[in-house]
Amino acid sequence: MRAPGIIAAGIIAALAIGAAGCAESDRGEDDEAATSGTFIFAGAGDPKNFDPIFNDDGESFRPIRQIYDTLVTHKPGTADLEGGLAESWTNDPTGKIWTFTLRQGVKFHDGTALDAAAVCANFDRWYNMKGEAAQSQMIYYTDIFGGFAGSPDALYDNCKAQDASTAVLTLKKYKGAFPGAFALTAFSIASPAAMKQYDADTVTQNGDSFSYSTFANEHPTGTGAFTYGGWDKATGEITLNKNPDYWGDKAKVDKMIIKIIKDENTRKQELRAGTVQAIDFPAPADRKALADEGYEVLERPAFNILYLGINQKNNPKLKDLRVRQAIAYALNREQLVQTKGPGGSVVADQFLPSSVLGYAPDVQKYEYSVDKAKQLLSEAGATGLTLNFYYPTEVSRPYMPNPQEIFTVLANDLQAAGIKVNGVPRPWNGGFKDDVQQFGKQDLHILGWTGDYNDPGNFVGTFFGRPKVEFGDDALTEMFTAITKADATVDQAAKKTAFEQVNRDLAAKWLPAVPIWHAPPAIVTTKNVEGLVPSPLTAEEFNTVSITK
Amino acid sequence: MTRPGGITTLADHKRRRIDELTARTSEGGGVSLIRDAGRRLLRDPAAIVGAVIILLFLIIAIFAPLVAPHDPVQRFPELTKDLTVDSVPGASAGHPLGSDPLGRDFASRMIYGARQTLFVGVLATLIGLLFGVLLGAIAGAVGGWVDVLIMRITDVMLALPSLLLAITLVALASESTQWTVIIAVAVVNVPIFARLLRGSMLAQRESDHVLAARALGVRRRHIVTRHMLPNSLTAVIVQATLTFAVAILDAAALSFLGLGDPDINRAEWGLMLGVDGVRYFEVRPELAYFPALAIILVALGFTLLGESMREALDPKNRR
Amino acid sequence: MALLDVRDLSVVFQRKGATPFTAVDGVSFTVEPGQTVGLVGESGCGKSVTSLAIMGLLPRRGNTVTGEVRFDDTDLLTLRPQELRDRRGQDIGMIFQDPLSSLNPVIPLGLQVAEVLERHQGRSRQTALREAGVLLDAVGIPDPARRLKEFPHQLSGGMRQRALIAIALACKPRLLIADEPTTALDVTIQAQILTLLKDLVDQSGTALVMITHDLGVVAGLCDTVNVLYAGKVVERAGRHDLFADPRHPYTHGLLQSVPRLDADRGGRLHQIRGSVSDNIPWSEGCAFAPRCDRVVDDCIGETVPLEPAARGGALRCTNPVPQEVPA
Amino acid sequence: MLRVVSRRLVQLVITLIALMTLVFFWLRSLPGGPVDALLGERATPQTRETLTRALGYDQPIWVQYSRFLKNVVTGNFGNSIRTGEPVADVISRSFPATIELAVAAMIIAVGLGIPLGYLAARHRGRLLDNVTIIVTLIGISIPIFFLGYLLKDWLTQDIHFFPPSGRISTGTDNTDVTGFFVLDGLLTRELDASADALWHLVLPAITLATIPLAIIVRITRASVLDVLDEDYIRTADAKGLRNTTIRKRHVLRNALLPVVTTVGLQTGALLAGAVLTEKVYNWGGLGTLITDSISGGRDYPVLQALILLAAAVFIVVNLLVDLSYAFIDPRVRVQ
Repeated sequence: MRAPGIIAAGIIAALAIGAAGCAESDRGEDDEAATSGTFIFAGAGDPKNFDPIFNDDGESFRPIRQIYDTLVTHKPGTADLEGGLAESWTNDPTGKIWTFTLRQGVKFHDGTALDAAAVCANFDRWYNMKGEAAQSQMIYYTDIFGGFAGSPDALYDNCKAQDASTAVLTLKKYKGAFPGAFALTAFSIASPAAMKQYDADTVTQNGDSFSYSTFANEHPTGTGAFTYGGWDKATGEITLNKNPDYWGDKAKVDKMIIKIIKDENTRKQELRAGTVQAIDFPAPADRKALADEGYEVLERPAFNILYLGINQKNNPKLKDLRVRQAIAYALNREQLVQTKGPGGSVVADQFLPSSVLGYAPDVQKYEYSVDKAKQLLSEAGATGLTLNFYYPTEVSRPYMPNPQEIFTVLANDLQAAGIKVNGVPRPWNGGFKDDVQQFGKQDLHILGWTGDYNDPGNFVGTFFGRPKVEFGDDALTEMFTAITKADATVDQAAKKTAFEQVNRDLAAKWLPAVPIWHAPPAIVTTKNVEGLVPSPLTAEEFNTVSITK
Repeated sequence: MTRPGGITTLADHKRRRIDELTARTSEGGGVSLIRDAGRRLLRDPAAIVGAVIILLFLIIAIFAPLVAPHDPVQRFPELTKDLTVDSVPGASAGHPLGSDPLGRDFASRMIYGARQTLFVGVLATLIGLLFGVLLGAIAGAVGGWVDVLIMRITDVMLALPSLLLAITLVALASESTQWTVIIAVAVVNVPIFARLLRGSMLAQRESDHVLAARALGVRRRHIVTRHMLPNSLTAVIVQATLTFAVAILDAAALSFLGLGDPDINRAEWGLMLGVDGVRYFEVRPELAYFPALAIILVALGFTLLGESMREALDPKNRR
Repeated sequence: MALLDVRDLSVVFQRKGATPFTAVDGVSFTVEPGQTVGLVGESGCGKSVTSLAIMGLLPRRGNTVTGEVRFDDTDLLTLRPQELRDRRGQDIGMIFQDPLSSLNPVIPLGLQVAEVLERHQGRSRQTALREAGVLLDAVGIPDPARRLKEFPHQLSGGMRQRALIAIALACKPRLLIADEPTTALDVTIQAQILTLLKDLVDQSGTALVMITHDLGVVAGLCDTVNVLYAGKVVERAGRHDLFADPRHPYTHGLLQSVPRLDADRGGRLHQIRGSVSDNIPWSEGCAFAPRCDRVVDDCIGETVPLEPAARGGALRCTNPVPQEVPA
Repeated sequence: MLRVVSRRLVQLVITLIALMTLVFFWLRSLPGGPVDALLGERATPQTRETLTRALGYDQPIWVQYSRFLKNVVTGNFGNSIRTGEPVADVISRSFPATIELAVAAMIIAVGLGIPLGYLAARHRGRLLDNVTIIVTLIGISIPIFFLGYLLKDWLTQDIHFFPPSGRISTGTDNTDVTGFFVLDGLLTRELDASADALWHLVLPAITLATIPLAIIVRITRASVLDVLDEDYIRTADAKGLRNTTIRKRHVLRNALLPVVTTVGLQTGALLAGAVLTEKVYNWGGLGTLITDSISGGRDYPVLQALILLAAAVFIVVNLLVDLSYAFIDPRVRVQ
């Protein structure tokens, strides 16, 4: 261990003299002293830009969440709603009209006031966004609000500033996603003045992609606890500065740097080297070791789901519930969780985590049983079944840290039950999503979801609320109707009951997919980081973070 | 050598003695280039070390089912029992190298790894060789615009560093399978073999024995297949030996980049190192060390043999 | 006292794993100041190795040199490498067979000549280059000023050999060893080079060891000739004696195989049977016996000694060619 | 000479156009692609359609191609799918990082490789030679990403001798002048930053240098041995020249010829090694960009431009090698 160091030191000395001839700096402990007051957090990827509405991924949302606020937000560490920019909100009995009472005295980073007009300006901006380039990048908006001005599917009707602190949003019809969806980071409220000044709506197509405005790239302006301090792309550092005028708990550090380190192994090593104080998404394999070494491993409460999707279109045998049940029985999910599940993982028996409204504790569980699987298969006359199992490569998702391993284990289980598996690997962005969600080439596939807000519609509604190529055709009309109906229930208690039934039926009657696990992602920090509250939604706010000496 | 018929005054036993002594000193004359090179190879310790490594590797690859204690893809309950995402069981009774990250017998996977690695290396080399030789032979034999065209194509292919070309090819493949990797690694070598063969054939076209054959009116196809190709082949074989080492290293690099063979059921050293070895490096470094060592050793073996062969065949080294 | 006195020089090549090979096997000869001595034989007979051994230019490893090489009464073989370096180029010059490969392709000709002068005569670069020009002129290279800046590949073969001669004679050595200096050249150029050599040697009184397989060269140049076969001197004689009256069947054969204008047109050229590799070891008799027309029982069995010949010189043969009766 | 250069440049342009066209059509025939890459799990079929229209993928392929060509000729390679920036910006930002790494690696490889190869040749068959041969053989045979991992594990974890990744310590307030951090520090007199950047450079440079170093050592050794066998070295010996003169003037210069070719080829091939090295050390250069644009989201506009750039660099390096020949070898100069 010593020898390579000495050799390397020799080489270094030679390099230093030969290449630069510069004096060797004294690398002491003073480096660390310089970072006091600065919180360095290792992120896992590049953000796209900093205009909330044009983004849909966690790496972009991490800095955006610090710069902006949403009308409604989550209690730290939970998926429960609490007031954000709106101190309170009400919904009329039709469910169409939302009235927000705004917090007083909140200012955007550019000094302009956050008032009802500013809130409505944001809603109007989204609805009236021009150009397919811009519209195509508003993934969350399209999903939640249905469409844009002129579209029959558009949910938005109008937004009125009743007075300076009361904004009234009128929708064309009720949607179960609200009010949870108001907490989506994509729907953060930005300064209308800044957006105007920096041409926020200008999205231009160039080649195979888009250019965003200077607002999105250089002047993101919100009300958040941090102001935007710049993105040094050469070193992959996003700087956020403390907003001294923040309306809520002011940031405890002067500066926060999000250091982009794509490789999970390198993130861990930087943490150990003391160059970053927190890392997101540690490799599941490293969590225990890091905890043993004295780092804080903060597990986020599980708010995701990995499932084995079943496409009923290509192989008629899969239309038979017994065959799908056989698949469920064949999977040794306990063992998968034990051997490959990240710390805190649990076997999933339905498609939403227990913290979400409508979770039913009494669904059919499908305990691992090769015998039952074989028996069901033979009853259904489906012995010797061969299935094409699509799985993604070149990707790692919080709910699916290592798809190839998961596939291998699941395929192994299926083979043991007498189902022949023909594995088809596809690169995540190089055909997997296309093949599975557009063309439905698979019989089986693995995929998952991280929830955006606490609503069953965000889970089961997203997967099974409408006909999807992913699961075959519209054979399960009963399922679509039930979910759509449950989703449209305004009364929360009734909605809960409706979704509990949906979950029971999903497990026992429909089984369009087999839920596998909920696998909580983690954050690891050094011991001297305090106040970091992990969010089940991966939506941490860092104003509470302080660094002790 | 003609019999010295003029010796009249010489006693028979003396004559025999002359014959005997002459035979001893003149051996070494008239031996063909290849036999001569072969003899030099046998005296070269580097070549022997290389050959022994390769032989061992071949034997393990061929007799993997006999050597390996277990099936390389079977998951064992006694291994999965203690397996978690952050700890991989080490050696235990019946599993001398312990488990791999999925509860399979690591020793068996290492042993079967010889087979898969050989498969990838040999196929990648052979495919590259086949197409390269074909293109090179056509270019060298036909000449003219065909030659120019083929050489331009190889120019384009050589315009990217080899691993980068392989990466690009994998990225540009519509599917990712073991074959994507093999073909990507193979294609990289096509221009190398093509140029090698063409160069060698051009050199021979002007050589004495080909000129002689042509002067004798031997048909062109015959000249190419009987005279030019066989002579160029020694260079190709040397290159192929060296290519093998590069091929398995490239395959490992692709796996490391997440662009390799996606089927982790396959026990191939590059895949084992590039995927599990790196991911579980801290959990169980052996998962990296063993395949890495195996790769280094085999690459070393092929490089040693290849370079010794090249040296032995070099006319400069003839004595 | 002889300028160069080679006594019982042997060179044995020993490679790992191979049987040792004796390239030079007890060769002795002397060179008087100003004298020209020839070493003649087929390729592989050890004549070049002999010259390299004298110069101390054999590779450091893989061979053993025994005997004595006395130059000015100093045994060159016992000198330290550095002392030998001081003499090479200064006291002894050497010319090689292939002028192209013997000149450094990437260094201008001028420097290649000048560096000898810098080394041995302590000349500055400028002076040395000026003198190099004079030397090139002296060996008959036209426009030497321009040639100084040129590179070997820009010169013709004859020109290159002239340059090599200029290098070898730059320090006016007392002994020049020329190893097949004309073999690689066109016939017309060969004559020019030989004439040049002869002139220069005569002018400066330099002794010359001429190594060649070409008897024509010997005839025009040498005072004394040593014929080598398989590492041993088989016959030594004055030029006239040798040509007029070769005693060793090998020498005889060599002379017979030179085409002559005065021979019958229909007559076949004489040739020596077999090739150099058809040898028997000297310890088992006469190495030449397998190829010899005059072989007798006594040729086989034990080493044939080199014995002084009556007319001067020496001969190593049990059944020599009978002396021709002068016509 | 000028004719050679201009002919090669024309050839370069033709190669690039051929490559570009090939890549363009190849990319369009692939599944997934930009639309897939631009959309996450949350895309609805509706957004997918809008996006396809917005990107012009509904138009005939030749319309797309002519638009692409027009853009490329004007130096516009489109925008990165991942970051939305112009491709030229993305690449020019990553370029200095890789050049810095490559230069450092080549300094190590050449600076260490040539003397070592020469020494090995001079001590042929002795301990130094044998050790050198074995070590360089291993250097060629070791997967360099694995070597990088080992170095990182040994020298940055238990003992914090080197920083594990990156080009400069996070939060260092360095002024960006040229994008070469070591150089920038010197230019702006921020010597601390310069030293820090240099310190970060060490392990990646060693890793990247491994293969070229091993190859250069071997070629130098072989080349010196070849030259030592040459007739002109014997001539130089016969001249009685001093050993040092022979080595410097006669041996080295001739022995360098094949070494120069090798250095050139290895420089051209560095980008391949950089892909691996940069991934290991989170070095934000072209190599990382290549990996990111493939597995990080099939960023085809960037990938396309990178392929062209790599090809151009490779061809230009080869041209430079050929030109440098002319300076070393007078025989080439004349032709």
